[in-house]
Amino acid sequence: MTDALFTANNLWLMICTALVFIMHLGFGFLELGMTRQKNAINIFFKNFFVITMGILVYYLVGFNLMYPGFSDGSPGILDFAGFGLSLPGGESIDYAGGGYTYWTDFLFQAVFAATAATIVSGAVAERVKLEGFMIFSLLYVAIAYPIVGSWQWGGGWLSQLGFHDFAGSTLVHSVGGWAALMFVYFLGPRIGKYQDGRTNAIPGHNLPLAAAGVLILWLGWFGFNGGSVLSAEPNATSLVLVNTCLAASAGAIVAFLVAKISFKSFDLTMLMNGVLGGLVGITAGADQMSVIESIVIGGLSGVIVVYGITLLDTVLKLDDPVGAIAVHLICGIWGTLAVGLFGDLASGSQFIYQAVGVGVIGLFCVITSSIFLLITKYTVGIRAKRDFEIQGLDCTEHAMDAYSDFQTK
Amino acid sequence: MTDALFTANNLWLMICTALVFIMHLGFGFLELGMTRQKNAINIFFKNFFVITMGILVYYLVGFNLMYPGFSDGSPGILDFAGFGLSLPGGESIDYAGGGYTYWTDFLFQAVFAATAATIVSGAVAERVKLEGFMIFSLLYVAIAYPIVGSWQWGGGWLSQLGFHDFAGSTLVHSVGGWAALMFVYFLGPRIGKYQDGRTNAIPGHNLPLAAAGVLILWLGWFGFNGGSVLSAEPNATSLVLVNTCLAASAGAIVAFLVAKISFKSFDLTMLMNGVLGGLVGITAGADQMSVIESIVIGGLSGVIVVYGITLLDTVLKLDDPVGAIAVHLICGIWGTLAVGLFGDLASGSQFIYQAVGVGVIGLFCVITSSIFLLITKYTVGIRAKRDFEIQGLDCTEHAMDAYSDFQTK
Amino acid sequence: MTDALFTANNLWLMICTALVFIMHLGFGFLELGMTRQKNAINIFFKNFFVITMGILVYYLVGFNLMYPGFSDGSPGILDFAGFGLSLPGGESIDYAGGGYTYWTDFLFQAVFAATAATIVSGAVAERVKLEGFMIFSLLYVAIAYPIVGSWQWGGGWLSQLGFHDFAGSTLVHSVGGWAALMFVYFLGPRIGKYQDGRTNAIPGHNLPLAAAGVLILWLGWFGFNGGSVLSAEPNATSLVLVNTCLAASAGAIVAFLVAKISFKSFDLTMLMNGVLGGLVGITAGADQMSVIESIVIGGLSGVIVVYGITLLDTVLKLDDPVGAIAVHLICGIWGTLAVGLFGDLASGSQFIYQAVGVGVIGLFCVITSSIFLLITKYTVGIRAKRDFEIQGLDCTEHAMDAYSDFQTK
Amino acid sequence: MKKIEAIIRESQFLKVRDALKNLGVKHFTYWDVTGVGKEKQPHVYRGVNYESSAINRRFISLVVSEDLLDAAIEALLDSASTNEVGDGKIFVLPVEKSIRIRTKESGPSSL
Amino acid sequence: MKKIEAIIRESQFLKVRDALKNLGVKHFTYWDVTGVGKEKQPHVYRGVNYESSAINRRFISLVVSEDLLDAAIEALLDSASTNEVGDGKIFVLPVEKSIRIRTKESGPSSL
Amino acid sequence: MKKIEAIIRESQFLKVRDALKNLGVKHFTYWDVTGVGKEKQPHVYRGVNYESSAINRRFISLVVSEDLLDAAIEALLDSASTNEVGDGKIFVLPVEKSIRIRTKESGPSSL
Ligand SMILES: Nc1ncnc2c1ncn2[C@@H]1O[C@H](COP(=O)(O)OP(=O)(O)O)[C@@H](O)[C@H]1O
Ligand SMILES: Nc1ncnc2c1ncn2[C@@H]1O[C@H](COP(=O)(O)OP(=O)(O)O)[C@@H](O)[C@H]1O
Ligand SMILES: Nc1ncnc2c1ncn2[C@@H]1O[C@H](COP(=O)(O)OP(=O)(O)O)[C@@H](O)[C@H]1O
Repeated sequence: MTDALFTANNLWLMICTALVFIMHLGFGFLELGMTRQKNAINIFFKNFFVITMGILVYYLVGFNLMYPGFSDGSPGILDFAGFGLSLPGGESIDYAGGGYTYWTDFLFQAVFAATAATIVSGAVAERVKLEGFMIFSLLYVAIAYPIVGSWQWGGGWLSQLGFHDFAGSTLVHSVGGWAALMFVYFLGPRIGKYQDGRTNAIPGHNLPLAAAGVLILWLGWFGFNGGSVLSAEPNATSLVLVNTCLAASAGAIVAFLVAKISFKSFDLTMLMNGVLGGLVGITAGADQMSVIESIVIGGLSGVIVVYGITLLDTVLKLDDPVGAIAVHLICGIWGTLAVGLFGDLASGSQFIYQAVGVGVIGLFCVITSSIFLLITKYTVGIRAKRDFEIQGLDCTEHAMDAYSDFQTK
Repeated sequence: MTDALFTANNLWLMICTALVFIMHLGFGFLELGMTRQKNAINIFFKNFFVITMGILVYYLVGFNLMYPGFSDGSPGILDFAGFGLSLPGGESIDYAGGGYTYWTDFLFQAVFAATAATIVSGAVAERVKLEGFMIFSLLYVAIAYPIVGSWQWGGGWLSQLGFHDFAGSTLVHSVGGWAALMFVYFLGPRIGKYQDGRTNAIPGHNLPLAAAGVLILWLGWFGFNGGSVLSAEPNATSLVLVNTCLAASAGAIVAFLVAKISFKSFDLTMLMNGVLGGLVGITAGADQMSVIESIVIGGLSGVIVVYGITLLDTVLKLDDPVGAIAVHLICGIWGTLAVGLFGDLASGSQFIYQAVGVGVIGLFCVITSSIFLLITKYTVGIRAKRDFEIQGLDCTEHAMDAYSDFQTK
Repeated sequence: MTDALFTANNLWLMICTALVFIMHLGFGFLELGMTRQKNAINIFFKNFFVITMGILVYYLVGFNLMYPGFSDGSPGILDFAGFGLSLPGGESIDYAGGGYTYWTDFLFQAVFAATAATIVSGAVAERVKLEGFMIFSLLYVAIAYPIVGSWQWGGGWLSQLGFHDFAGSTLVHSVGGWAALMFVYFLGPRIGKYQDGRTNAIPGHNLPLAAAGVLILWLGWFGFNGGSVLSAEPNATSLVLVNTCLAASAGAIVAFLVAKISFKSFDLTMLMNGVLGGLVGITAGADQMSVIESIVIGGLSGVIVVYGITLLDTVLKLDDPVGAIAVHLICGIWGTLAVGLFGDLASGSQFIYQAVGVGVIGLFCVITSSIFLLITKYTVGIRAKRDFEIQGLDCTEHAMDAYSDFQTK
Repeated sequence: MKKIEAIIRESQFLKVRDALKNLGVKHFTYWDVTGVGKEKQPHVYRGVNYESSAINRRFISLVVSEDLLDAAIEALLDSASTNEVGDGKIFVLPVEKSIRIRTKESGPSSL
Repeated sequence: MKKIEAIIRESQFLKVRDALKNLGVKHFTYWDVTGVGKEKQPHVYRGVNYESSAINRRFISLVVSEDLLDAAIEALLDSASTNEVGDGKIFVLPVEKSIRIRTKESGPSSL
Repeated sequence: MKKIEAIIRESQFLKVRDALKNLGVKHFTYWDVTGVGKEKQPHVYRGVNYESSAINRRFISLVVSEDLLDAAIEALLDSASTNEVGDGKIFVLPVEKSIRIRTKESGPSSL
């Protein structure tokens, strides 16, 4: 390992960190655009809170809970390397085989952690009580996310089992998605969403910005998946990027065609969700798949996301304004299982490992989410007052309008 | 060539790929902002379609049509290396002299290809029939763009002749621009654009987002031109970036001054087009020019783009809502010819090579566009129904509003 | 130094240049969102002017005024290496110890220079006369900014003294901030801002885009601070990024809590300013601080920025629509002084060097700004006509509406 | 024929719409306005607290025949009220003529 | 003097404007409203199909002198009609006074 | 009771609001409209110069009791005027009934 290679590797990871960071703008735009104007300030407030709190909390406890350095023979379930951060010492080039420095490692992981919480943010939009959301997401990023992470990326029991989750279809997206599901279940739907058994559409107020958000998220995925190679190794990174982009493209095309057939219109929101579904779907196995397998996985994600949204929205009556649960949870599960079905690792036993991972993590997330939600509910509360929700959270919680003085000509 | 240098080179190309990718957001914002609100969903639908379809089609046929590996002695006009992609095998470091991997090559080229189709999208906005646009752009990206590309970047006859087009003033921008021109010609103007010999302005609905789009496009050009060095060679890449930025700046300043003198107002749209004109203008020769020559080329692009838009809009009565033809076609031609007039290659014979390239490619694009347009016109049709156009394509084709519930305070 | 390391280093600086470039979109969105709709075109016009003029002028005189290559024994106050740019010759790898090429150096510095002028743009928004702003910012970027820069980064007297300003808390942010302060002082407040001793809020028209601007600025800071290491040295760069992100996060959380306590609402604008304050605050010492010190500096910036804005806005009655003075000037001063209080350099004498730098530069900026403002005032004028200001600068100076045809559904 | 102008809270709009529907009023027109009145809304912007008396309201314009007038007013009063300051107003204006553009028919049947 | 309130399709607006212009009506005021009526518009959002009876309309407010009234109504009826459900309505209201702010003149000459 | 409809310049709005306030008019409603009239505004878009006769205006709707009418008109005329073409118009319409939704009281006391 030369200095130059170390420098190039680390540089790649830093860039990927920046790209994952800017996903928070993507999430922000997506949520903003798919919700109503009266909650626009609230959306961005939540998003800013999640990214800034997320980084701080991950610094304080998350990183050392996720990468505790399980000792040999440890069951690999729970360990903690102490509060805060400190350079481990010695030549940094040895830290991760020359892939990146300690600091890069931390920051890359920190922006990932914040992502999991942001997923929740979208699903609970327009009715969650701000303080409740803050407390829940703090607990979730501080405790639930890093513990799950330690099982696999921290070298714990799941990684020893043989579970494979390249960049986090399960470890990031499903973990966020499970919390979103539980939170939505505890919260109930927005006022007016379901009436007399009917499902009402509550259209978002700024679809162009939502669309921009999706493109920014896709850009961020260059870093999300590309950085998960954990070095800049040319073949691995570039194949991962190709697989990522092909899966996103296939998801988009399939989703819009399925939507066109099912709903008889060129539905931009479904196309957008197809992109995201494809991205989440390929995330677990982007390093294992051939290009053609990536297209298949992405394309099936496009089908899954369209029907997933409809299922949640109109059958299960779980009100998720941005479709976060379908995209992150359902496609995350699909992508994780797909590693057992396609690609270099595909095998019956691999499929079982994947299913075990999905199941155990799901159970853990459901339980911890429920506990945190109960704590939050019976302290500060989780649902905004009825009046506040009707008037909009911007003027009631923030005393501010998003577009004061906006006039039409 | 060390591993480290290979890694750094490939890494640069991957980043440039990401930057070119995000140009699609730039194009989206630009088109969105310069058209009317009633077509906003349609704009982004087209843009999403182009980038996702573009990547898939370029995977399926485009790449192997553009880089068929002409055999020695081949006339270099048309060849095809088969459907899909497969790693050529052997040490990847040999693939392109250590500049990048096979996968990086594909993805970088794929996002370029989609760009050519996006150029068309802007010019035909607000009246094109969605299905017609989809079929045309599919055919164009699958067939016309890669064949032209093979002539030069694929090692075909133009490159053997001595034609020089560094990053695609002609191969990308003019190729897109010719299709835009022909499509606009076949389509006719938007209803209300020309009345009783008068040219009406149809102002866009969101100029701030259009301006944001231009800055994002400029950012993308760091990758578009910077990546076209095809390695991270420090001097070449950094000179290219300097030339690119100086040309864009000069284009902007000159365009706004020309517009101020001609139209007596500080016209932001012209300044924005000046940036884009400067960028397209320098694209063919960014590797050949000294900084001062880049400023001259960019500045002249600024003049050309202002008068070009006016010429097309009010004299030729070609209705191009975003000015794509003036920016991409006219400045693309200018930039290509400029390689024969300025910079290290400047010479009479070089100018002739450049003119031959411009002319033959122009002819080829006009002919293939016309064929594709005729096919499209007599199958699914190219123009939206009169009613649909008047009501807006969002509610008629997409059954959706871009800004439902947007309220003024 | 190998070629590979040189390539990686230079590549990092080029990417950082692109990131600093895109800060101009961040500034644009921030200013746009925090001002009224009737001046939206004007905002972006100023921003486009600043970045394009800035690059050109920095090419013409700025770079060689800032990096004149003071001869040994020179007092290091003023020198000029001539107009334009030319490759210094010799092996480029020697140019800066393999950190970057001559061209990269120029472009990185050029986008920095434009930043200083953009800071002014926000503070004077909604009432400045366009021509006056153009002339002032041209003079400031051409003369004031590079002279100050030469004292420290150009190897002049301040650097010899021992002043430390890593990435420009003072050299960029305060230099911009002082000009903003003086310009605001000369201009006076917007009509309607202060009435009968009362301070009126003039809410911005698009806070979601303002929030997006802040996230884009933060992204840009990865390059602003990361690039100021002037190589891609893994440990230094990654520590700088960690410090930068932690300071921003701490600034945000502290600012919103302070605002919540003081003003009883979850004030998104203050949270956003907390992010920016934290970023400016850590800029001077991002290379010197431990992570915990960065959090402290960022957190205190969060306090400072909230009270700073209130002080300027309601006590000093300096009308700064975007809070540029509090963010860039006050937090810039704080960050610079903090280098004497925290981190590896902290010492009494260091604190004095820092204070000397802050003081002398402040004086110089105040004087040059005043001179340039007087020149501008008595030639083209600095304040827009009363009528123009009331009607809005878009329709009076630009004859254009930002959102023509925007309709509410 | 009379024209009813009702200035109501946006948040009551759905209730009002349904109340009118139940009454058989199938046609009306509305838009968003700013109301200045007794209700004040606290605002904070960049640390400046202020009370704005300019509140978002919805303006409903509805032309009804004489015989429906009282029922429509009743329905509006019921559905638009929250009993808190700021509930709004109803005004009744005379209308001399009403024409349906499509059929050119005029009079009460055109409503 | 009478006030004409016309609720028309946005897509007919240019024709209406020109028709009024030809008639010599140089002044009027308009804004965008939402109309609830017989016309329905199909919508799809994230897979949920729904019909919205809330349609974009343009509201024209125009005060004319008695003698121009019939011609103005005629012009509106002609230019605003597409003969499909949703063409809108015209209402006529009495106006008691009209004043031009600039000159303070009142009566028909101020229109 | 009378309804005053005033179409004014946006830029005069604050003056108008204060003038009404001084008069004791605490309630009114306004929205933004487009006015077609004598005033023209020069526009340039992508190099095409055009004059638009469609100008942004603010529409004030205000119901007052008979005795306040003249004072209110006076106040509006004063505060809305700039003496340049485009100052706008004031129209007065009869109102038959006024009801405050919250209290259901009607008549002048409800204004
Ligand atoms: N005389 C009036 N003319 C026009 N609009 C009025 C008038 N009185 C009230 N309004 C409208 O009704 C709204 C509600 O009035 P407000 O005084 O806040 O409530 P309340 O009727 O409960 O006292 C006001 O914001 C204003 O838009
Ligand atoms: N009585 C009314 N009061 C107020 N607005 C009305 C009334 N009747 C119709 N409108 C307006 O006219 C529009 C067109 O009416 P609609 O029933 O759709 O068409 P048609 O007149 O062809 O039957 C409605 O959307 C509504 O805005
Ligand atoms: N008869 C009318 N009906 C409706 N609106 C009118 C009428 N006359 C004038 N207006 C409104 O008043 C505005 C100002 O009129 P304009 O002719 O420009 O000014 P001035 O009154 O100074 O001649 C117009 O833009 C229009 O909105």
